[in-house]
Amino acid sequence: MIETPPALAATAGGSLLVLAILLPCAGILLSFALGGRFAERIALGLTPIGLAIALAVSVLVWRSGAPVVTNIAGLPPPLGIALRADGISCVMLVTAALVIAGAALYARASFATPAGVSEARAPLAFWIMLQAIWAALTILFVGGDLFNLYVALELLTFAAVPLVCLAGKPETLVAALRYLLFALFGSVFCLLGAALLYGAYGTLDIVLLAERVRPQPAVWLAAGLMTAGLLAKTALFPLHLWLPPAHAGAPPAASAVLSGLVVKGSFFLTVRLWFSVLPALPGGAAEAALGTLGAAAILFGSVLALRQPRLKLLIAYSTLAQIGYLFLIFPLASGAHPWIADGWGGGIMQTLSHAFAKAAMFMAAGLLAESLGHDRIAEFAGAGRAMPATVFALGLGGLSLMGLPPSGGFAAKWMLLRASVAAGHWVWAVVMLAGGLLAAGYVYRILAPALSDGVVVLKSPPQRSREGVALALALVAVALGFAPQSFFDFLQIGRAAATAALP
Amino acid sequence: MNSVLLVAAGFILLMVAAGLVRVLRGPGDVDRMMAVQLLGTGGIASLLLIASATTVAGVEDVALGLALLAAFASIAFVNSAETDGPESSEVDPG
Amino acid sequence: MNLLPVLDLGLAILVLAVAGWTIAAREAFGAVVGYVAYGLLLSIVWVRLYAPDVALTEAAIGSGVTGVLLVTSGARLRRAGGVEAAAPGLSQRVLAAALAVLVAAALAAVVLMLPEPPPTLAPEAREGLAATGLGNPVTAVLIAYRSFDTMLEKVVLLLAVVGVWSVASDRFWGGAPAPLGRARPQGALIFLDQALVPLGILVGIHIFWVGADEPGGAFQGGAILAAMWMIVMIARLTGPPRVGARWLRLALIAGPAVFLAVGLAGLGIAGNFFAYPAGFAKPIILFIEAFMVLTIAVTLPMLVAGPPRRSPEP
Amino acid sequence: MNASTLAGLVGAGLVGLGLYGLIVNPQPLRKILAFNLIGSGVFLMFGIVARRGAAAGFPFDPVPQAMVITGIVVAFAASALSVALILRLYEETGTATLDSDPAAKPPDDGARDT
Amino acid sequence: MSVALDLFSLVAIGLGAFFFFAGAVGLLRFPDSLTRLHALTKADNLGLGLVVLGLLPRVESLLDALRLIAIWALIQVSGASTAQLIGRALSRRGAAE
Repeated sequence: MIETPPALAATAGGSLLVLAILLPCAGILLSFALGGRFAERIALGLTPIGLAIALAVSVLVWRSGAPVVTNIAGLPPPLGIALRADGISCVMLVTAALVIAGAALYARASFATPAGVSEARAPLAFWIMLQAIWAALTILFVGGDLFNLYVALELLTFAAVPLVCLAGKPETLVAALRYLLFALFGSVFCLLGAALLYGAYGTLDIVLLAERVRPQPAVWLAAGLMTAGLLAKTALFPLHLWLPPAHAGAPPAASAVLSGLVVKGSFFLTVRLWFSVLPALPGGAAEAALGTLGAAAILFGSVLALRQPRLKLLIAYSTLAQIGYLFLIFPLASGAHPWIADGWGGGIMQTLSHAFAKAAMFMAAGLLAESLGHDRIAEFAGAGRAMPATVFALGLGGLSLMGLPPSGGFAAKWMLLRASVAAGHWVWAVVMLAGGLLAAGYVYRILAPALSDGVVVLKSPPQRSREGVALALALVAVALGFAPQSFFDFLQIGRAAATAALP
Repeated sequence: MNSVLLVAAGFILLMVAAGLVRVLRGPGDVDRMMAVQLLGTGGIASLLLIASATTVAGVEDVALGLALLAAFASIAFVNSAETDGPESSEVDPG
Repeated sequence: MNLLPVLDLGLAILVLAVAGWTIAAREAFGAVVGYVAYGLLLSIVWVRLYAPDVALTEAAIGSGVTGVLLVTSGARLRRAGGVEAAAPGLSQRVLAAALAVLVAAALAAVVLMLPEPPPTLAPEAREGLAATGLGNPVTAVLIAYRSFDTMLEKVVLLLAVVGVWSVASDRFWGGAPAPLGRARPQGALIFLDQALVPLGILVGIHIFWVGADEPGGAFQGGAILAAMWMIVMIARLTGPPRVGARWLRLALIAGPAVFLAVGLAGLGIAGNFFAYPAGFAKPIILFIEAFMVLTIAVTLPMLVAGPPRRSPEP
Repeated sequence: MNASTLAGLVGAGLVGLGLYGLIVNPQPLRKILAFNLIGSGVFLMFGIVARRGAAAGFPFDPVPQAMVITGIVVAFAASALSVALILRLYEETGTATLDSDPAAKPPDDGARDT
Repeated sequence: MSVALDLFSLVAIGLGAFFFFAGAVGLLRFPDSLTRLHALTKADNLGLGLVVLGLLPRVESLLDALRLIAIWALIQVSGASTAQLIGRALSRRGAAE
C-alpha cells in the first residue's frame, strides 16, 4: 500500500464520524421498511444517540486540538473519501443534533400517526425526511470530498423539498416546486465546479485541493459556479425568491429545521469552499462581493420583514436578513489580518445562534397559529397573557435576532461589528446597526400587539411540552451569548495554517 | 476497410438526422415518434459500425441496451400519445 | 483514419441542434420527443469518449426511463390545455441569453485550457483493482473505492420515492399508483411484451453479471429490468403495487440496507467501515450488487408511476 | 481538435442552452428538461476529464466516469420528484405554472387558508 | 477468402445504408403518416438487418455474433409491434375525424 501522507492520515475516533452518518441513514431505511408508528419511534430514539456521538467527536477535537479524520474503507484520498471534523464541524454537529431533537419532540403532537390506521402519509414522510436532513447535514459538516458533498447536497434537497408541501395546498406546492428548481440549479452548478477542479487537479479532496490549487482560470470559474449554486441554495439576495413562501408554508416543525438548519448546510459548504479549498486564491474582490450581497440581504430582508402582516412570513423574511449577516464572514475572516478571529468567531456564532433562535421562533409561531387559529399579527392582542411561555420564547428569539445582550446574536453581531470597524469597512458596520434597528422594529411589531391587553379565545391551549421545546431552544440562543473565549478558540481548530500563525 | 465502415456510420447518422426534421415539422405526435424510432435504429447501426472500426470494449452491450430501450421508449410514446387523441369513450362504443 | 473527426463534428452539431430544439420547441410534447432523441445521440458521444458504462447508463436512465417519465407526464399535462404560460419579455430573454453565452464561453475557454499532462487517478485505480478482484475499474470505483457515495445515492433514490409518494392525497395512502397503461391494452402490445420481456430480463441480468469485468453493472442492469417491468405495466399485464405492500418496501430498501450492513460489518471484519476483507471482496461486491439491481429495478418504475392514486383495499 | 475537446465544447454549449431554457421557459416541465440538459453538459465535462485521464492501460480515468453514473441516477430522481410535484399542482389547480414573480404577490395572499 | 468476405461486408453495409437513406427520404417526403410508417419499417428491417449481416463476418466470437443477431431481432420485434400500434393509433384518429 502507498504510505499515507500525514495530512491525510486517519486519527483515533474517526469511526465516530462514519457512525454519525450511518445512524440516521439506517434510521431512514428502517423507518421506511417498518412504516407507520415505527418511523416516529426510530427518529425519536436515534436523536439522543446522535447527540451523544456529536458530543463525543467534539470532546475528541477539544482534547487533541486537531481535527478528527477518517478515511472510509481505510482508503486515503485522492482515491478514497475522507471525513474530517474540525472545530466548526463539531459545533454545527451539536447544533444540528439539538435542533433536530427539538423539532422531533415538538413534532410529536402534529405528526403522530392517527389512531385507527397503521400508517399515514404526512407522519411517515415527516419522520423519514427529518432523519434524512440530519444525515445530509452531518455529511455536509464533516465531508472531505467535493463529490461526496454534492451527493449530500442532493440528499438535503430531496429531504427538504417534500417537507415544504406536506400540507398539499396549491401554494405550498408552488413553493416546493420553485424551491426544488433553485436547489437543483444550485447542486448542478456545484457539480460543474467539481468537474472543473477534478479536470485541473485530479482530486476532489479538500485538503489535497488546498495544496494544489493555484489562481487559474479553471479555478476561478469553478469557484464562481459553485458559489452561485450555493448562494441559490442558501437563498442569499438576489437568489432568495424561493425562501419565504417555502419556509412560511411548511408545517412549523419543518420550518424550524428548514430555516434554522437547512440553509446553513449550503452556507457551511460555501465557507468550506472559500476558507478550506481556495485559501490560495488572491483574495479581496470575491469576498467583498459576497459581503456586499450579505449587506444588501440584511437591509432588503429586514425591510420586507417589517411589512409582513403574518407572523410566519415575517419570520421567514427575517431569515433572509439574518443570512445576510452570515456572509459578512467572507470579507471579515479571510486573508491574514488581526481582525479575522473576530470575523470568524462572529460569523460562526451568528450561524449557531440564528439556528436556535429561528427554530424557536418558528415553533412558537406554530403554537400561536394553532391556538389562535390564525397568525395575523394585528390580531395578537392578549396572546401574551394567554400563552406567556410561547410569547416569551418568541421574544427571546427576537432578542437574538436584534443582537441585544445577553444573547448569541449579540455576541455574533458585536464581533462582526468590531471586525468591520477594525477592517475599516464602515459601511458594513452601519448596515449591521441598521439591520439591528430594523430587527428591533419587526420584533416589536410582533411583541407589542401580543403583549397588549385584549381577550383572545384559544381554540386549544398550547401543550406545555411543546412550549418547553421552543423555550429551551430560545434559551440556548441566549446562553450562547455567555460563550467563553475558549469556545472561540475551539472554533479555530483546523483552520488553515496560514491564518492560524497570526500574531 | 475501417474507413468505409466509418463513412457508412456517418452516412446513416446523417440520414436519420435528416429524418429528425420530422420532429420539427410533425404534424402529429406519431410522425415525431417515427422520426425518433428511425434515429434509434440508425443510431444502433452506426454505433455497431463505429465499434467495429474502432476498439471500445463493450459497445455491443450498449447497442443491445439501446435496442431494448428504443422499443421501450416507443411503447411509452404510443401509450401516451393515444390517450391524448380522441377519448376512448368516443372510439370504443362497444 | 482522419474520417473520425468529421464524424465527431457531425455528431457534436447534431447533439447541440437537438438540444436546442428541446429548448426552443413551441410545444412541450415535441420537446420531450426531442429529448429522447437527444439521449440516444448522447449515448453515441459517450461511446466515443470510451465510456461504455456511462453510455449504457445514459441510454437506460438518462434517455430511456427519464424519457418515458417526461412523455407520460407531458401527455397528461397537455390535456390540461392550461400549460401555455406567458413567456418572459424580450429584455429578460436577452439577459438570460447573455448570461448563458457568458457561462458557455467561459466553460469552453476552460476546456481548451485544461492542463497537460492531464491529472488522473487511473494508476491508483489500477493498483487497487487486484484487491477487489474486479476487472471493470468503473465498478470498482462505484462499489469499492467510493462505495460510500453509491450507498448515499441509493438513499437519495429512496428519498425520492418517499418524496413522490408524499404528494399523494391522504385518502389514497397505502394504495397503488395509477396504472401506467391505457384501459384497453392492444393485442400487439401484449405480443410485444411476450417477446420482449423475457429477452430483456436476460439482457438485464447479463449486463449486471458482466459488469464485474466488462462494461455494465448494477445500475445499467437494474435500469433495463426496470424498463421491462414498466413495459409489463403499460400493457396492463400487472398494475403498480400498493405503496403499503411489505414486499415493495423491502425491495426498495434492499440495496442500501445490504450495502449499509456490509459497510457496518466492515469495521469489525476488516477494521474500517466499508472495507472488504481481503480475498472476499469480489463475492461480497457481487452480493451487494445483486440487491442493488433489485432495488433499482423496483425504484425506477415506482418513481415513474407516481404517488398512490387508488384507495387501499381493505 | 480531438474527440474529447470537442465533447467538452458540446458540454459547454449544453450548459449554456440549458441555463437559458431554465431561466426563460415558463413551464415547469420545460424547466426540468432544461435542467436535464445542464446536467448532461456537466456529465460531459466529467466525461472529457475522464477521457483525458487515460493512463495505466485504461483508456479513461474510471473515477469521473463513476461519478457520472451516480450523477445520472440522481438527476433522474430529481426529474421524478419534480414531475410528481407538477402533476399534483395540476390536479389541485388545473394549471401547472409558476407565478413569474412571487415577490410581486401581495404577502397576505395566503389569508384565505385560515 | 478474406477479400470475398470484405466484399460481402461492403455490399451488405452499403445496401443497409441505402435503406436508411430510403427510410429517411420516405419519412420526409411521403404525404401522410401511414406511408411514412411504411418507409420507416423498411429502414428498420432491412437497413439494420443488412448492416448486421455485413458486420457478422468481422466478429471474433460466436457470442458476439449472437449478440448482433439479438440486437437485430429485438429491433424487429419492437419495430413490428410499434408499427402496428402506431398504425392503429392513426386509423383510430382517422375514424374519429
